[in-house]
Amino acid sequence: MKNDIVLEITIPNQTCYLSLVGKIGESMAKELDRYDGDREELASRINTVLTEALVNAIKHANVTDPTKEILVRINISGKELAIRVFDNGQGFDLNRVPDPCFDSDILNENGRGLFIIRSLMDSVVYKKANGGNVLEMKKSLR
Amino acid sequence: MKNDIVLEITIPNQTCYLSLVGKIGESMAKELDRYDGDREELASRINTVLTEALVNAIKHANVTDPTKEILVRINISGKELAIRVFDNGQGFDLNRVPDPCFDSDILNENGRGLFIIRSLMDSVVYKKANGGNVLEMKKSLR
Amino acid sequence: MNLKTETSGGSVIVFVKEERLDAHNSGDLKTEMNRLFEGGSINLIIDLKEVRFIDSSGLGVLVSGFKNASTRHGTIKLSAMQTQVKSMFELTRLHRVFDIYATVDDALES
Amino acid sequence: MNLKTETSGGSVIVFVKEERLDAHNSGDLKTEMNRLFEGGSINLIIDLKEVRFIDSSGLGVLVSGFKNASTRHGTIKLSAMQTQVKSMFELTRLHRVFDIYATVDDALES
Ligand SMILES: Nc1ncnc2c1ncn2[C@@H]1O[C@H](COP(=O)(O)OP(=O)(O)O)[C@@H](O)[C@H]1O
Ligand SMILES: Nc1ncnc2c1ncn2[C@@H]1O[C@H](COP(=O)(O)OP(=O)(O)O)[C@@H](O)[C@H]1O
Repeated sequence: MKNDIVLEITIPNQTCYLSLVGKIGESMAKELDRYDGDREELASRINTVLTEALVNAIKHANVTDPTKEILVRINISGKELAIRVFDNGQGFDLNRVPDPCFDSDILNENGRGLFIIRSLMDSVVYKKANGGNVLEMKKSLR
Repeated sequence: MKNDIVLEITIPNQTCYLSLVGKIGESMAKELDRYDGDREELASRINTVLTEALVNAIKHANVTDPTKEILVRINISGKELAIRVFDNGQGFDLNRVPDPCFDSDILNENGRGLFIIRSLMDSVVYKKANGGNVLEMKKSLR
Repeated sequence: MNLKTETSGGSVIVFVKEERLDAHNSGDLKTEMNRLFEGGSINLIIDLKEVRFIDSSGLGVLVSGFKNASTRHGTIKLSAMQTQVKSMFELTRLHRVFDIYATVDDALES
Repeated sequence: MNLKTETSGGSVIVFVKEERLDAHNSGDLKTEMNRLFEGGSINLIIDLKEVRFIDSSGLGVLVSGFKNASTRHGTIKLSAMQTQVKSMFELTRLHRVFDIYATVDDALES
């Protein structure tokens, strides 16, 4: 467990908390001495990924029920960053979500969230956890 | 539980993580829409209080053992902010800590931490919790 | 959401005076654009100078404005993108769809 | 810790080039002040212009410098405090102990 950092944030199921979580993720990244890369860029990436994953949990899983709560967990273990966003919805199949960038659907208004997450992180998995689901996003800090 | 925000941070028992936690606390405060007061001032206060409480846990309770961990929990519930810093040390009697500002000891190099915490928060309690101790600091957000 | 609207020549400039354009507030921009379209304004410039952060919902709202303008044979131009915003357009290839300008004045003169 | 030292007249100016002066890094400032005192410099100006945050350990290190300077019949002056730093001095009443100046130049001229 040496040198591990764990950050857990619980927020109400409301989009007004997106920026709170995004900013917290950003400040964490900016202080990550152990990351030799561009920390500003990492901070912005984490802000984006957290926002996209939270919006999906709020809109698709918790169906905008403002009395629910969302748990986000960020683990920094050695040179690995893992972000987990938990939801209690019906779940979905990550592998069936189409890539939005083909010419035919470039003008879709939705469907870019997971593409963005996958582009900015090294690995993305969606699976059952804690009686609900978790979107697990990892990135190497090397 | 409606509208509650919970933030838990676990860090290694090392002073190099002070600024990480301080900054996270600051960004949280800056995003607190529900607080009508000066959010910059609140952010700076939280940064200070977190730093002082963490240093005490690191230096006095965990006796600078870098393999230990420290847990910080911040709860925002309605109009109340509560910050808890947990330690596994021998504990101490908060009521016996002298006020450092009398003329005679103004030139002491130590002994200002708890005075600062008490000045910046509404209530401060130190008690047993989770098989260890917790410094519990509360402030109304009205 | 804090929006400021100005008319200049045949265009309406919408200044997005927010640090974030995300799922929380981008609906307001959509409503404002729809109001403008319905009021007969078909050439919009959306100024993003103050926007430091955009998410997929923010992008989606701009795409909706683009489609709405096209249907009405109008135009939508974007100005003053910051780094993160520009990189989100590039990542989703939407920079090929929109006319993007460094400043509002550049957009007006184009 | 990032410190820059300059000599001007009979004083040594130590510029603390850190955003925070806290329990993590203030020991380095103490070491540097002690090194200067032992080298015979007894009039120090500590410039805090870049310091946005100070904690009780940072204050303690400055108090240690104050005592060390007094013992040697020297002086320690502080310059360019930001808001949070100033309010920490006021809260702990240490603003009555130290000579505090708006800028390094003010401290030098005093
Ligand atoms: N947490 C989730 N729970 C259930 N379904 C989800 C979740 N996240 C994503 N989805 C599904 O995946 C689809 C694609 O998501 P995304 O790429 O983020 O785009 P968008 O949210 O704009 O539709 C969503 O429309 C939804 O059907
Ligand atoms: N978490 C803790 N565990 C044990 N003792 C503590 C703890 N926090 C504070 N103390 C005791 O209270 C004293 C006063 O603390 P404080 O006012 O923060 O000043 P300082 O840490 O500079 O001595 C400490 O010297 C220590 O003896």
